[in-house]
Amino acid sequence: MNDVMIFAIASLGGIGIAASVILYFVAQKFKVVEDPRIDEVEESLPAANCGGCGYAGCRAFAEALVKQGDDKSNLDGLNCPVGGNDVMATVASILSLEVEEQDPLIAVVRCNGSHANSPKKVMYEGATSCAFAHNLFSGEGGCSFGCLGLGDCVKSCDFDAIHMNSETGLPEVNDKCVACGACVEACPRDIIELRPKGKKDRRIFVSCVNKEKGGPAKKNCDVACIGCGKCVKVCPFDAITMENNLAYIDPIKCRLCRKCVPECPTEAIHELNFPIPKVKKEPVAVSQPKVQDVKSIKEESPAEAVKEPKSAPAEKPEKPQEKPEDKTNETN
Amino acid sequence: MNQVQNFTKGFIKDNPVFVLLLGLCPTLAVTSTAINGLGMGLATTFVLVMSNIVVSLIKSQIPDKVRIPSFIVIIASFVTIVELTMQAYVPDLFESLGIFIPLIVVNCVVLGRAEAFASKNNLGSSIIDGLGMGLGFSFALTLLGAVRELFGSGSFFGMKFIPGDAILVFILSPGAFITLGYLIALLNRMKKA
Amino acid sequence: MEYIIIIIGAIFVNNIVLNQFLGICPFMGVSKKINTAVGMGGAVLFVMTLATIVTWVIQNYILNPLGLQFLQTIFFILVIASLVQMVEIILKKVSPALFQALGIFLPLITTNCAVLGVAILTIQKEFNLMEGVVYAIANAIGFSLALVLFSGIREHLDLMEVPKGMRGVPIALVTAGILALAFMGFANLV
Amino acid sequence: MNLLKVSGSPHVHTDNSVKNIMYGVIYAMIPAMLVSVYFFGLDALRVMVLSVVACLLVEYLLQKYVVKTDVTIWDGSAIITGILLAFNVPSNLPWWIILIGAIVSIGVAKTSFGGLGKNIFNPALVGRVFLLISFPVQMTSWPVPKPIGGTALTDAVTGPTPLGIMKEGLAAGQSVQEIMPEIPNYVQNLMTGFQGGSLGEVSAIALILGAIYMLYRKIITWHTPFAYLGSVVIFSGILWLVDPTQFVDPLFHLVTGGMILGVFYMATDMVSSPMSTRGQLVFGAGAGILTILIRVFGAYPEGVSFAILIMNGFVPLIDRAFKPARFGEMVKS
Amino acid sequence: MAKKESSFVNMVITLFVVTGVAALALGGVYNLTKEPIAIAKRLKIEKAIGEVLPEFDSITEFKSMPEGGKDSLTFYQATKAGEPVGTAVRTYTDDGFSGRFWIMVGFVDGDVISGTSVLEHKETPGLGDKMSTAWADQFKGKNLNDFNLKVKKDGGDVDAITAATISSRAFCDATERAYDELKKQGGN
Amino acid sequence: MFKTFKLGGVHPAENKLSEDKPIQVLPIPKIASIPFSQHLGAPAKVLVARGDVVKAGQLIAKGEAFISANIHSSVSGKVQKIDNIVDTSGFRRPAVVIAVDGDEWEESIDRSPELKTEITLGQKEIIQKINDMGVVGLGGATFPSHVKLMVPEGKKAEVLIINGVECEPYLTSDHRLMLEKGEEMLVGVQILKIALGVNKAIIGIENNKPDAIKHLSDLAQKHEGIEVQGLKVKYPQGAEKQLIKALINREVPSGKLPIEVGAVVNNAGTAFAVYEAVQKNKPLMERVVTLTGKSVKDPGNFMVRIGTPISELIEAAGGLPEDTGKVIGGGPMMGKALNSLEVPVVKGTSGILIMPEKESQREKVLHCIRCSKCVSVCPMGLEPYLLEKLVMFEDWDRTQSEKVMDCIECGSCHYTCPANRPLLDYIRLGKNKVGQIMRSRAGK
Ligand SMILES: Cc1cc2nc3c(=O)[nH]c(=O)nc-3n(C[C@H](O)[C@H](O)[C@H](O)COP(=O)(O)O)c2cc1C
Ligand SMILES: Cc1cc2nc3c(=O)[nH]c(=O)nc-3n(C[C@H](O)[C@H](O)[C@H](O)COP(=O)(O)O)c2cc1C
Ligand SMILES: Cc1cc2nc3c(=O)[nH]c(=O)nc-3n(C[C@H](O)[C@H](O)[C@H](O)COP(=O)(O)O)c2cc1C
Ligand SMILES: Cc1cc2nc3c(=O)[nH]c(=O)nc-3n(C[C@H](O)[C@H](O)[C@H](O)CO)c2cc1C
Ligand code: SF4
Ligand code: SF4
Ligand code: SF4
Ligand code: SF4
Ligand code: FES
Repeated sequence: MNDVMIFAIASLGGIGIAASVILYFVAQKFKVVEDPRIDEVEESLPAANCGGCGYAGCRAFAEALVKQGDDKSNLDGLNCPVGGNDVMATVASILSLEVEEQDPLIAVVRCNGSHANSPKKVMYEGATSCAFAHNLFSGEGGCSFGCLGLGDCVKSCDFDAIHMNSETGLPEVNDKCVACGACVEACPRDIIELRPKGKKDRRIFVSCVNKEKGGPAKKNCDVACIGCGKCVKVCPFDAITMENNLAYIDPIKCRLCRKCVPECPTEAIHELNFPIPKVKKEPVAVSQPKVQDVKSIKEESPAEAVKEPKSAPAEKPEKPQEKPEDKTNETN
Repeated sequence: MNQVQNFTKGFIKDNPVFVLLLGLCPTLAVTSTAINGLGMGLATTFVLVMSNIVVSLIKSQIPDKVRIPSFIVIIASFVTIVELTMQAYVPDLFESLGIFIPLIVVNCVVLGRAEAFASKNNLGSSIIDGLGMGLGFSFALTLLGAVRELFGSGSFFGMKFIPGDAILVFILSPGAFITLGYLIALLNRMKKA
Repeated sequence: MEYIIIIIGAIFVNNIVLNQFLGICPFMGVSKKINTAVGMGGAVLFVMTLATIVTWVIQNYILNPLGLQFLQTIFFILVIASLVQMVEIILKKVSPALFQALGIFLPLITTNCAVLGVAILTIQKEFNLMEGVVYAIANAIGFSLALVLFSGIREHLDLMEVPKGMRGVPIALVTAGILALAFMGFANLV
Repeated sequence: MNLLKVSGSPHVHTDNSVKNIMYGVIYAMIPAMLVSVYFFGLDALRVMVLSVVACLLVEYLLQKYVVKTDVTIWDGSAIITGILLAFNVPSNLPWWIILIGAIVSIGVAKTSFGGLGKNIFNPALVGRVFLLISFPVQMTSWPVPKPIGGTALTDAVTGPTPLGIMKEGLAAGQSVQEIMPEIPNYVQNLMTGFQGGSLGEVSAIALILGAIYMLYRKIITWHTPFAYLGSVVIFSGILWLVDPTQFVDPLFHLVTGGMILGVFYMATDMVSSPMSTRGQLVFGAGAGILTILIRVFGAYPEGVSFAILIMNGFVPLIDRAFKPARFGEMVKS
Repeated sequence: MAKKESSFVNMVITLFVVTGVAALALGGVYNLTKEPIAIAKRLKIEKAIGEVLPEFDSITEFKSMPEGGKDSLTFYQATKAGEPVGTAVRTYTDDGFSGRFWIMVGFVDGDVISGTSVLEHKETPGLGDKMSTAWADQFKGKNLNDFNLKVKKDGGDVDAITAATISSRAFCDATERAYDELKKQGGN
Repeated sequence: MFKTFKLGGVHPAENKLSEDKPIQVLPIPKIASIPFSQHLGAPAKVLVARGDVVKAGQLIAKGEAFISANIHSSVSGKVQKIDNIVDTSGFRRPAVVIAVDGDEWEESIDRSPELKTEITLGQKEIIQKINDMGVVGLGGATFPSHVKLMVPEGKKAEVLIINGVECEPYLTSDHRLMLEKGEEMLVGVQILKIALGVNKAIIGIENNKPDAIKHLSDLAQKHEGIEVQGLKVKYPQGAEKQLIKALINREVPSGKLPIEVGAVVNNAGTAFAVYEAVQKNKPLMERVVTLTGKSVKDPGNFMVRIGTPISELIEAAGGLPEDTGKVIGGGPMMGKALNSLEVPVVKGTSGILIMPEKESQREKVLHCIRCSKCVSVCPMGLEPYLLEKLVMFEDWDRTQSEKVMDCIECGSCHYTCPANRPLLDYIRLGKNKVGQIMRSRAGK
C-alpha cells in the first residue's frame, strides 16, 4: 500500500466518521417528534388531493385519520371516496383499527329537463358558468330549479366522470365517478346527489328537484315532479317522502321494488340498470322504450342510456297501458 | 412486473428524462452532439448499474439513518472510477463532458434508483433496472443530441452533410431547452395516439 | 472591480441556469409558484454559500496537501449531503417558521447539481476564499433570479389556456429557452 | 319574433375590436414600408411579402392541423408580426432564413403558447433574436440603401450600421471623436433614411409618423415610449458626461438602430407588456437601461431587441408588483 | 435478512466501513490509472507540439511569466539530432469571447510561425470555435517581422473569422504574447 | 366649469331618444302584480289574503326587518291570488296579484295638485313617514330610504348630494322629472336636509341636460343651501362614489359607505317621492318609467302604477317592434335583461329599453389581448381582465385580495373590451362567491 491509499482511507474514513458522529449528535440534540404513522397513512392514500374527504389534501386527511384513530379509536365519518373501502382498510390496519364497510356512492343527476322536455323560452348569452347564470335568471327553459346546462359540474370533476350530452343539454355521469362530491358542490342548483351505487349498479330516484306546485312546474317542463303523491302511496317501504311538492326517495329505505316507477304520471322517477322487462307482444313497459331508443343513439353504458326517456316522445306509451305492467316489473 | 417490462420501462413509459424529468442538467448541457449525449448516457449507465449492484448486495447491512450517505458514497466512488478511467482512455470525450461527469453523482436518476429500487429488490432485478433506466437515459440524451446536432451543425454523429453553417441556436443553450420542450410535446402526443 | 465582474458574470452573462445548465431540476420543479420559488432561492443561497466555504477549505487544506485531488467528488458530495441534513435538523428545531419556509426545499438541494457544481467550479477557477464566497452568492442570486422570473411566467401561464400538447413541462421548457435566448444579449458584458 | 335574449349587463359595446386595433397598427406602418421600398427597392418588398405570407401560412397550418383551433389568421396580428420581422432584418436576407424566422416567431413564440394574447414574449423579436444568433453573418451584413431613382437595384454593396461602426471603432481603441467623421450627417440620414440598416430602422420620420397615428387612435399610450426614451437619454447621458471620448451622446442612441422602431412598435405590443400605467413606466425604463447596457458594454452593437425580450420576461412580476391606482387610495379621506 | 438497527455504533461503523472500502477501491483505481492519465496528457501536448513544429526527437521544457500576465507560458524547445528545430509556446489570452483560452504556437527561425493549434477553449461552437479549423492556416509561414498580427478591421493582416472578430482578435493576442515572450527569452 | 371624477370612465352613445317627451300618465292596468320584494333587503311580510278588497295606497305588506320597506297597493280591487310570478329578477317570486276595480284611493292621501312648501314635521317624524310610505331609493339599488337617512352613531352627515346625473344612455325619467316636478323635488331636498341635519345640498346633473341644469338653478334661487352643479358627460358619473369624488373631491374608502366622508347620496326621483310621502302622505305606488329603444315607434316617459305589466307600457309606446332581441329593465349599461314581457313595473324600474336583435347580439368572445383598456376605464382602479381569469380558475383568495368587492358593476370594462370578454359576468360571479366566503368566515 502506498501513501495515497493510506491518506485516502484515513481522510475519507475520517470524514465519514466525523459526519456520522456530528449528524448523530445534532439529530439527538435537535430532535423533533412527529408521528411516523402520518407518513405511512399518507402513503397509502391515493394522493389525488381532491378534497373529497373534506380535508385540504391527502396529507391533512392523514393527520386527521391518525388523530381520530387515537382519540376515538374508530374512523367513523372519515372516508376517502377515491380509494374506497380498500384504502380505508389499509389505513385502519396501519392504525390497527377496524372499519365499517361503506356502500360505494355515485353521483346522480336529478334533472331531466332536456331540450326536448323543457324547450327554450329565452336565449342565454354570456359567461359559460352555471353559477353566474343561476344568479341571473331562472334558466332558458323557465324552470328555476332545473339544470342550466353550462357544465360547472363537468369542469369541477377531476376524474373525467361527468360529461355534457349535447343532445339533451344535461350532464351524464359514467362509471369513472369516485363520488368525490366535487360536482355536488359545484352545482348551484343542488341537482346532483351522491347516492349508493346499489346492487348491480341499480338505482331508483326522482329525477327532478322542482319545488313548485304541479301547474307551474309542468308548464316549464314535461317531466317535472308535480307533487301528486302517487308514488308515496304506492311505496310499500315508506321510502318516499313529499316535501315542497317534491318527492324524494330515501336510498337507504328503498328496496328497489320499482312499484313507484310506473306510477309517476310524468315519468319523473328513473330506474337505472334494471333488465328490460320481458314483454309479450306490445311495447308497454315504461323502461323499455327508454333503453331502446337511447341505445340506438348512444353507446354501451346502460347507466348513461336510461337517462333520456323522452328524447323520442312519439314512442312514449300511453299512460293507461303502463298500469297492467306493474306485476311484470315486480317479477323481474 | 416481469423482467422484460422492468427493462423496457425506462425507454418510454418511465423515461427518466422525457417523463420523470430527472437529470436534466447533463441532458441539456452535453447534448450539443449525439456522440456527447451517448457518452454521457453510457457513463451514467455504468454508474447506475454498478451502484445498483452494490446497493442491492449490501442493503441489509446498512442502518436506515445512514442509508442515504452510504448510498451517496457508493455512487460517488463509481463516479470517480468513471472519471479516472475516462481521463485515462478517452480524454477528449472527458474534456467535452467537463464538469458534468462528476455531477453524475447528484443526478437524481442514480440516487433515485438506488433508493427506490435497488434497496428493495434483489440483485438480478436491480441490474436489469439499472440497465434499463441507464439505457433509457442514454437513449434520451442521444436522441436530443442527434436532433440538436442535425439542426445546429447539419451533421449526424459527426458526419457533416450540409456544407457551411446550420441553425446555430440549436447547439447553444436556448436550443437545448426548446428542443427538449418540443421532443416531450411530441412524445406526449405519440403516447396518446 | 474583480468582484463586480464575478457578480455580473455569474448573474447575467453566465447565468447558472440559463447558460451553465446547473440546477435545472429544481428550476423546472419548484417554479410553479412565486412564493415557493423565493423560498427555494433563499435555501439555495444559504446552502451554496456554506457549502462553497466548507469545500474550499477541504480542497485547500486536505486534498491538495495530501495529493488526493481525485477524491474531490466523493468528498464534496459527502460534505454537502451532511451539511444539508444538519441544517435541516437544526432548522427544524431552532426556527420552525424558517423551516416551514425553507425546509421542504432542503432535501431537494442535496441532489441539486448547482451546489456541487459551484463548489467544483470555484476550485477549477482557482478562486481564493473570498472570491469563492462572492462567486457562490452571485450564482445563488443568479439562480434565484432565473427561478423567480420563471415562476412569475409560469403562474401567468397557469391563467392562460395553453394548447393541450404544450401544457406543463413542454411550454415551460420553451419559455426557458426563449428566456435563455433573451439572456444571450448579455453575452460578453464583462 | 325570435327568442328574447338574456344576459348580464352591460348590453352595449364599443365599436372597438381586436381587428380594428391590429389593422390600425398595420396602417401606421405603411409610411415606413413605403420608405423601405424606396430605399432598398424591390428587395425590401420581397422580404416583407415573404415574411408576411410565411407568418400567415405558418399560423394557418398550425391552427388548422396541429392545435386544431379556429383559424384566426386574418385578425391582423400575424400580419404585424410578419411586417415587424421583415423590418428587423436586412433586405438581402435569403428566403429560407425568413421562413425560419416566421416559423420561430409564429410557431415557437406565439402558437405554442396558445396564440394571440397568450404569448409571453414578443413573437417578432423572438424571431429576430433567434435569427441573429443563428445566422450572425447573414443578419449583420446590411445593404447600403440606394434610392429608387439611383442605379441598379441588385447592387450588393453592404456596409455597417452606425452602431456597428461605433462599436468596432471603440473596440479598436479609437475615441468617439475619431469615429464620428465616419458617420457624417447621421441624424439627418437616419431621419430620412439614407443609412445602412434593417428595413424598418432606416427612416425615423416615417416611423414617428405612424407612431403619432397610433397615439391619436389610442392604440398605444405614451407611457412605455416615454419611459423608454427617457431612461435611454438619462442613462446614456450620464455615461456621456462621465467620459465623452468613450461614450456617445444620447442623441446618437436615440436615432440609431432599432430604437424608434422598438420603442413605438415593439415595446408597446400590448400582449407582452404590463397592464398598469405604472407597470408600463417601469417596463419602459428597464428596457431603456438594458438597451444602453447591452449597446455600450455587451457584445452586440444593438440592444433593443434583447432589452425588450428580457423585460417581457419580467412582465408577470411587474404586473404583480405594480397595480393601477385604486379608487379610495389616492386621497386620504 | 433483518435490517441493521440504527444505533450509534452501527451507524458510525457502517459509514466508516463504506467510506473506507470506497477509499481503498478508489486508491486502487487511482494507482492503476495514474500512468495512463499522465500518458494521455503528455500525448496531447506532444500531439499539439507535433502539429505546430516540424519533426523533432527531443524536447526541453521551461516556463516563463509574461509581464502583466495572469499565468505563465510554457516553452517547448524542440531539437532533432541535437539541432534546434523550433520552439512551441503554450500561450493564452484573456480576451476570448468567453474568457481565457489556450493555444499552442510554433515558431521556427525566431520569427516565423510554423503552426498553431487550439488546446482548450470555451468559445461558441459554430462561431469562435472555427479558430481550430482551416482558418488558422493563414498564420502558417508568416514572418512576424513583416506580418501585422492584427485583424484587418484593426488595420492588421489577419482575416477575421466571419462574425467572430472577438475570437480572432484574441487569437492574435495569444500569438502576440507568445512571440513577445519568446523574443524576451532570446529567440530560439 | 363641469366637474368630473378622475379614474377611468367611458362615453357610450347617449341615445336619449325620449328626452323631449313630457311625462304621460299611463292608464291603470286591469291586473296588477305587486311583488313583496322590490327593495334591497328582506322581503316585506304580506298582510292581505286572497279575496280581500284593497284600496290604492293601502299597506299590503310590511317591512319588518331593519333593512326592508313597506309595500302598498297601487290600485283598488280584489286580491286574486298570492303566487309566484316572474319579476325583474328573472326568477319566479311571490307577489300579490290584484284584479283592478275602479280607482279608489285611501282617504289620507292628499291628491290635490298644489305645491306644499311648508315643512311641518321634525326629523324623527320625517324618517318615520318615509318608512311608512315605503320610499326606497329610485336610483337603481332600491335601498330603503329611511335606513339611509338614519346616520349611524359616531358619524356625521355634512352634505346631501342629489343624484340627477342619469348617466345611463337612453334613460330620461329623472331628466323629465327634474324639468316637470322641479319645485316639488326641491321641497323634497329640503325635507331630506332636515332628516339628515345638514344645511347643504348639491344637485349634480350631467351637462347633456342643460335645460334641467338651468331650470333647477333658477328654482334653487328660492331655496337656501341648495346648489346645482353641472357635470361632465362621462359614464358612470352617477355612481355614488364617483359622484362624491366629482362634487366634493372626497374618496369613499374601499368597503365603506359614503357617510364615512360625510356625504349621503339620493336620487332625484327619490327626492320627489319623499316630497309626496311627507307633504302629501302618498306612498310610493307609482313612478316615472322611460320606455325607449331604437325601433320603438313612440318612445316616451310614463307615470306608471307599480305592478303594471310592462307589456301594457310597450303597447302605449306603439307595440313591440318586430326586430326585438332583448328587453331590458333599466339602462343598457346596468339594466337587467328580462325573460318575460309580463314582468311588472316595480319601484326600481327606471326604464324599459327594447333593443333590436342586431344590437343585442353579443360578439364572438376572443382571447384577451392584454390591451389594458379595461384597466384604464375602470372607475375603481381594478384590473378586470385579471379578476375574470382568477374567477374562471376559482382562485377566490386572490380574487378577494385583488379587491373584487370594490367593483361597482358599472360595466365599463365589459363595454370597452375589444376582445368582447364577458368580464362583468365573471366579476359578478366572483363578487358573489367571495361575498359568500367572507360571510361564512365572519360567521365562524
Ligand atoms: C451566443 C453568441 C456567441 C458568440 N460567440 C462568439 C465567439 O465565440 N467568438 C466571437 O468572436 N464572437 C462571438 N459572437 C459574436 C459577437 O457577439 C460579435 O457579434 C462579433 O464577434 C463581432 O462581429 P463581427 O465579427 O461580425 O465583426 C457571439 C455571439 C453570440 C450571440
Ligand atoms: C348592506 C347595505 C347596507 C347599507 N347601509 C347603509 C347605511 O347604513 N347608511 C346609508 O346611508 N346607506 C347605506 N347603504 C346604501 C349605500 O350607501 C348605497 O346608497 C346603496 O347601496 C345604493 O347605492 P348604488 O345605487 O350606488 O348601488 C347600504 C347598502 C347596503 C348594500
Ligand atoms: C354604475 C352606476 C351608475 C349609476 N348611475 C346613476 C344615475 O345615473 N343616476 C342615479 O340617480 N343613480 C345612479 N346610480 C346609483 C347611485 O350610485 C346611488 O345609488 C343613488 O344615487 C343613491 O340614491 P337612491 O338611494 O336615492 O337611489 C348609479 C350607480 C352605479 C353603480
Ligand atoms: C401596438 C401594437 C404593437 C405590436 N407589436 C408587435 C410586435 O412587436 N411584434 C409582434 O410580433 N407583434 C406585435 N403586435 C401584434 C400582436 O400583438 C402580436 O402578434 C401578439 O403578441 C401575438 O400574440 C403588436 C400589436 C399592437 C397592437
Ligand atoms: S362525477 Fe362528481 S362525484 Fe363523481 S367523480 Fe366527478 S365530480 Fe366527483
Ligand atoms: S347539473 Fe348543475 S352544475 Fe351541472 S350543468 Fe346542470 S346546473 Fe350546471
Ligand atoms: S364593472 Fe367593476 S371592474 Fe368593471 S369597470 Fe366597472 S367597477 Fe371596474
Ligand atoms: S379590455 Fe379585454 S382584451 Fe383588453 S385587457 Fe381587458 S379583458 Fe383583455
Ligand atoms: S439539478 Fe442538475 S441534474 Fe437535476
